[in-house]
Amino acid sequence: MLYKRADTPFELYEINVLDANDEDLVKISQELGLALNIEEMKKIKEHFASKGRNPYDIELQSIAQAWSEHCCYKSSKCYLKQLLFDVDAEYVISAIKEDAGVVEFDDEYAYVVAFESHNHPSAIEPYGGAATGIGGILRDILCMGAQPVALIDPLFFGRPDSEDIPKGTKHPLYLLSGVVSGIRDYGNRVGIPTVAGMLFFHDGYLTNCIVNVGCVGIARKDRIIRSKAGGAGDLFILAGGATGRDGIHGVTFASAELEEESEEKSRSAVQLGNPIIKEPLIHACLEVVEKGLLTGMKDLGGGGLSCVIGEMSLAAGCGAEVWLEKVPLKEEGMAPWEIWISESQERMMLTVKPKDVDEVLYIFQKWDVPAVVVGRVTDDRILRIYYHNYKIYEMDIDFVVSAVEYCRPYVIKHAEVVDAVSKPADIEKTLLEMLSHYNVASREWIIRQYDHEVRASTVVKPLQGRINREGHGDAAVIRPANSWKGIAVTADVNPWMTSMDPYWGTASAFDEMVRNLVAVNSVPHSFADCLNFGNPEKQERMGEFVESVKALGWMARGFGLPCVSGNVSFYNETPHMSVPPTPTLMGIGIVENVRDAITADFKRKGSGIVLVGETSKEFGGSLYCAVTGMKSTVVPETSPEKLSEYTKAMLEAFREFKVYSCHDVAEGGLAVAIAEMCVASGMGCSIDVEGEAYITLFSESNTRWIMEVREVEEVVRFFTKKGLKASHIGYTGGKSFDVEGVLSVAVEELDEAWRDGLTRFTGW
Amino acid sequence: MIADVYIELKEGVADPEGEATKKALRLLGFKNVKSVSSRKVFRIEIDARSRDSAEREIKQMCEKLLINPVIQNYQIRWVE
Amino acid sequence: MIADVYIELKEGVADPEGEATKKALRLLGFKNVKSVSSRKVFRIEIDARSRDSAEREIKQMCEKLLINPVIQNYQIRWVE
Amino acid sequence: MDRDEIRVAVLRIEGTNCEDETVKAFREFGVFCESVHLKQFYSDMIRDKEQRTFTDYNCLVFPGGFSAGDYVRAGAIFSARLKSVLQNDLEDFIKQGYPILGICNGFQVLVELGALPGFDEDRPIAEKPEMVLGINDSNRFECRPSLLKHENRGKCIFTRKLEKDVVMFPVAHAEGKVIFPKGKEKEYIDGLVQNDQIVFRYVDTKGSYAGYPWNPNGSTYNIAGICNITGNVLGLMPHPERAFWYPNTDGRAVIESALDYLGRI
Ligand SMILES: Nc1ncnc2c1ncn2[C@@H]1O[C@H](COP(=O)(O)OP(=O)(O)O)[C@@H](O)[C@H]1O
Ligand SMILES: [Mg+2]
Repeated sequence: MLYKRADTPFELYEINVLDANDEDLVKISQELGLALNIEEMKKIKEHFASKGRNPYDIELQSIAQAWSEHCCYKSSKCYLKQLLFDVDAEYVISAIKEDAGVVEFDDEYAYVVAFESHNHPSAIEPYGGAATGIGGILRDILCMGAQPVALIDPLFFGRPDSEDIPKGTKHPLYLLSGVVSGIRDYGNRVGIPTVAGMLFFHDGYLTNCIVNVGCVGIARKDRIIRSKAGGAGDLFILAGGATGRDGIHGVTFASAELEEESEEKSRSAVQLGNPIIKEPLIHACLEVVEKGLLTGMKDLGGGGLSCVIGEMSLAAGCGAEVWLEKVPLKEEGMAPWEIWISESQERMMLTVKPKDVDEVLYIFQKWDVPAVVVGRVTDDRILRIYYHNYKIYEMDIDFVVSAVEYCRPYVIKHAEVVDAVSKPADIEKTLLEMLSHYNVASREWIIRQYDHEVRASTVVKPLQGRINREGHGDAAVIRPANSWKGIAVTADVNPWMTSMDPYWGTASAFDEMVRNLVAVNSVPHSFADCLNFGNPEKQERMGEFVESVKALGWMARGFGLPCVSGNVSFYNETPHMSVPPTPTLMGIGIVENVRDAITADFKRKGSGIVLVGETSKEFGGSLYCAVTGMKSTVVPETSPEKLSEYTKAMLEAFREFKVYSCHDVAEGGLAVAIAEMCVASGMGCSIDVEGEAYITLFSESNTRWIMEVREVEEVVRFFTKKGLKASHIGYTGGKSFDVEGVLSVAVEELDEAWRDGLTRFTGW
Repeated sequence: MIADVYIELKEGVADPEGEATKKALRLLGFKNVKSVSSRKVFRIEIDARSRDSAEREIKQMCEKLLINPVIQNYQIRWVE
Repeated sequence: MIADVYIELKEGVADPEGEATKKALRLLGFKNVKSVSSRKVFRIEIDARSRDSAEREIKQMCEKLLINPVIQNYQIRWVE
Repeated sequence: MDRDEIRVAVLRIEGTNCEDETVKAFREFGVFCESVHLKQFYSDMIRDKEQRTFTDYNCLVFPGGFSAGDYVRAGAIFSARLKSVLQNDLEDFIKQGYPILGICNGFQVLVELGALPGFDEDRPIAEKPEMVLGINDSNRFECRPSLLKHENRGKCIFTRKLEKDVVMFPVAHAEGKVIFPKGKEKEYIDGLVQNDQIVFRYVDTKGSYAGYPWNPNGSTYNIAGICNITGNVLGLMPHPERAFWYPNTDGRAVIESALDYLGRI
C-alpha cells in the first residue's frame, strides 16, 4: 500500500516511500502532482530512510514546492551564477538574494525592483492570471518595506491574425484582451500606475503567451525590511486574505510544459486576486514598517506558507513551529497539506517581537485586514507543524529548502548565414506598412486603459506630444520622492532577433534598453531580467538559455550595469512549439532633475536633426524583413564599450546643448524612428541620407539615436571630436516627412497608418 | 427572439464584488444578509429561423466572447 | 431565503456595455444579433421570518445602495 | 482664519487610492492635511487618539480611486456608508459653508450621496441621488489629458483664483458621464447655468465644445465639474492634483482658491 490514512480526525496520509520501488516512486510523484523526477524522489526516500519513518503527505508536498523549478531555479542557478551575477556597483544595497533588488536612490531613499513572469496562469485564464501577476509583484516590492510606485508589463502573444489555433489554445486576441483587462482592473484598483511595457506578436507565442510584470518601489533606506525572521522567539503573523483551494500546485504547474488538457486539469492552479483586500494590505504593511514594528516580512507567493516559513526561518538560521489550525480559511474541509501549500492571493507573513504583536494586530484591524499569529520562530533549524495538537510535520529546514541544482547539458545551434536583402519595390508603401505593423503601431489601446498617472508622479508619460494625438515615448519617468530626482523605466527585447540569434539578440535587447534610458536623459543605473524560455531538459533550449545569459553577462559587465533582480521561467513550451528565447529586460535609469527629461516628439520648426551612431547593413530580425518577406540572419551586433562611450557622450551633449527631442532608433530603423517623432508632434521634416537609401533608412544597427537640436554644427563636432559618429541629416518643419529624392509622405498619412495598426485587430 | 444569458461564477471562484457588496450591506445595518453573489445578464435579441438555431448561435457567442469558461458558467433563458 | 435582485437600466438610458457587446459580437460575425442590453444581478441570501419581511428588507437595500433611481429599475425574484 | 488654523481631511475607505498625492498637494500650501479613514469617525474599535469628528476640520476632500472596488456603482458603497453614519454632520458642515471637494471617485461619491447637484440650500444632501456619473460612452476606462473651459461666474469657491480660461487636468475613469433624469435634462442644465453651478466643461484645443475624445465620457452638455447652489461643494471628474507639479501646474489654483476662501472666513 502506497498511501495509509493516519489515525487523525482530519485528512492526513502517510506515504509509504520506504517500501516503494522506482516505479512506485514515479507513481507517487505523478499521483500527488509533485512534478519531481525519479532522482529527486530517491533522494527523498533516502532522507526518510535515515529517519526511520515515512513522510506524511504534507511533508512530501512541501518538498515538492521547495524543489520546483519556479521556487529554487534548479536548472538556471548554475549558469546565472557563472555568467551574470558578478557585476558590482557600490550603490547596490541588495541584489538577487531577496524578493526584490534594492538600490540606492539618494541619501535617504532606495528604490526597489522586481520582475516576474505569469505565463502559464495567463495562458489558461488570462484575466485572473495577469491580475494575480500584478498582485504578486506588488507583494514582492511591499515585503521589502517599500511603497510600490510604478508597474511595467511586457506582453507577448501569437500573431493577432492567427487562424489555425491548436486545440486547447486560446486565440491571441482573446488572451491579449483578457490579460490587459486583468492588469487594468487590478492595477487601477490598487492605485499603482502602469507606466511602461511592451507588446510583441510572434508565431512562437501561439500556444504559450508570455506575461511579464515588473514593479518599482521606493523605501527609506533605514526602513528596509529583510525577508527573514528576526530570531528565536519572534512570532509569525499571517496577514491578508483567507486561504483557500485556489492556486494549489501553481508552482509545480509553472514548472512543466502545458498540455492540451491543461485547462481542465489546472483550473485550481489559477488564483484569483482581490485588489480591494490588497489596497488596504499595502497601507497596513507600510504603517507597521514605518513604526518599526517588524523584524522580517515576506510575501506568500509560489509554494504558499510552505515556502515562506521555510525560507524566512532558514535565512535567519532558525527553525519554526506552526499552528496550522490558526490559518483563516475560505472553505471548509481543506486537508492540512492544502492549507500549507495553497497560493491564495493577498497574503503576507510578518515576524514580530512578542511585545509588538498587539500593536501590529491593532493596525491591521484598523485597516480591516485580517491578521493572526500562526507560529513561532525556534532556535533549532527544524520546522514542526501542529494541527489541532497533532504533530503532522517535522523536517530539517536545510533539507527542504536547500534543494537540488543542475548544470544541465546544452547544445548551441548556429543558423546558416543568409543576407538576401535588397531595395524595396515601393519605398513609401513599405514605410507605411512598417508603421501599421502590429509590432510597431500605436499602443494607445493598452496605455490608456491603464491609469498611468495615479500617484501624480508620472512626469514623462508613455504617450507624448500633441494632446489626445500623442506618440510613443522611449521610457517613462517618475518622481518617486519629494525631490526633483526621478527614475526612468523601460522594458525591451526583440524576439525576432533573439529567435534568430539568442546571443546577438540578447545583446541587442540590452543595447535597446540602454538607448531608451539614455533617450529621456537618464543615467542607466541598474536592470532586472525576466528570462522566458522553453523546456530546459531539451539541450537546444538550454543552449538558447546559456547563449542569452552569456550575452547579457558580457554586456552588463562591460557596460558596468548591475543586474539587481530577475526571474527565470522555463517550460514555456507545448508539443506544438516552444517560445522564442525571450530575455525581457527592464532598465532603470536615474534622472537628476525630472525637469530636464527629454521626450520624443519634435518641438519646433526649423531645428536641426542629428543622427548619432553608426549604420551598417544589419537586417536579421528586422521589421523590414518582416514586412517585405526578404531574408537575413545578420542580427545587429554591438559592444558594451561602444555603447558605453556613446551613452556618456549623449548624456554630456544633453548638458552642453539645447536638445528639444530625442528618440532611439529601433524597429524599422531611422525611417520609423523619425516617422514616430513626426506623428507625435504633427510636424514634418526633411532629411537627406547618404549611401543606399533603404539601408540607411531601415537597417536596425544598434547604438543609435536621433536628436532635434538648436546648435547642429556644434553638436556634430562634439561627437566627431570624441571619435564618435554623428551627422546632420536635416531639419524639422512642414507637413510631410521628406527624404530628398527618396520618399515624401504626409504626416497625416503616417499618423493614420500608425494609429490603427493595432486597433484594427482589437476593434477600437 | 430574445434570450437572457445568465452568467455566474463557478463554485469556489472568488467574487470580490459579491463580497464587497455584502460587507457594505452589513455595515449599513442589514445584519440578516448571509451572502451576496454577483451575476451578469446579457439580454440578446436575435433573428433566427428557429429557437434551436438561435440557441446554437448564442452558445457560440458565449464561448467566443461573453463568458470565461475557466471561471464562469452560463445559462440561456428564453424571454420571447 | 434567496432572492435575485435584477437591476436594469430605465427605458431610454444609454447602455454602453450592451452597445459595446453588440458591436463586438457583430465583429465576430454574429450578424443576426439585433440588440444587446446588460443587466446586473445580485443574489442575496437572507435570514427572515417571512418572505414579506425579507422582501421589505431587500427593497431597502436597493434604495439605500444597490440602485440609482435616476437610471435604474429593479425587480426581486425569489429563488428559494 | 489663518493658514495654520486650517485643517483639511482627505477621506478614504478601502480602495480609495489618490489620497497620498491629494494630501501632498494641500500640504504644499503649508496647511494641516491628513488622510482619514471613514472608520475613524464612528468605529469604537479605533483608539481614542485616532478618533475624529467633522468638527476637527474645516475642509473635506473626497479623493480619487476605486472606493470598495467601485463595485455596485462607482462611489455607491462609500456614499451609502457615509450616509448611514454621518449624514447630519455632513449637512451641518455644508450649511456652515466649509469647502468640500470631490475629485473623480470623490465626485461619484458626492453624486451618489445626493450632495451634488445640490439644488436645495436648506437640504444640502438630497434624499435620493438626482444625477448619475454613468459608464463612459466608450465603455472603458480611459486615462487621458482633458481640456476644461472654466465657466463659473464666481460662485464656486474653488476656482476664484483660476486665471486661465482653459486648463488641462487629466482624467482617468470608467464612469464619468454626467446623466440627468430622462426628460429633465434641459431643466437641470438651465437650473445649473442660472444658479452658476457649472464649473468646468470639456473643450478641444480651439476652446470649442467637442465630442470624443475631448469629451472623454460623453457627458451631457460636456460637463466635467459642477458645484452646489452655495458654491462650497465642488465635484469634478478630472484630477487637479495630477496637474500640480511639473510640467503642468494648472491644478494648483483649485486648492489655492479653497484655502484663500478659508482665509477670509
Ligand atoms: N503592454 C504595455 N503596457 C504599458 N505600456 C506599454 C505596453 N506596450 C507598450 N507600451 C508603451 O508604449 C510605448 C512604445 O513601446 P515600444 O514601441 O515597445 O517602445 P520602444 O520601442 O521604445 O521600446 C512605450 O512608452 C511603452 O512603455
Ligand atoms: Mg525606443
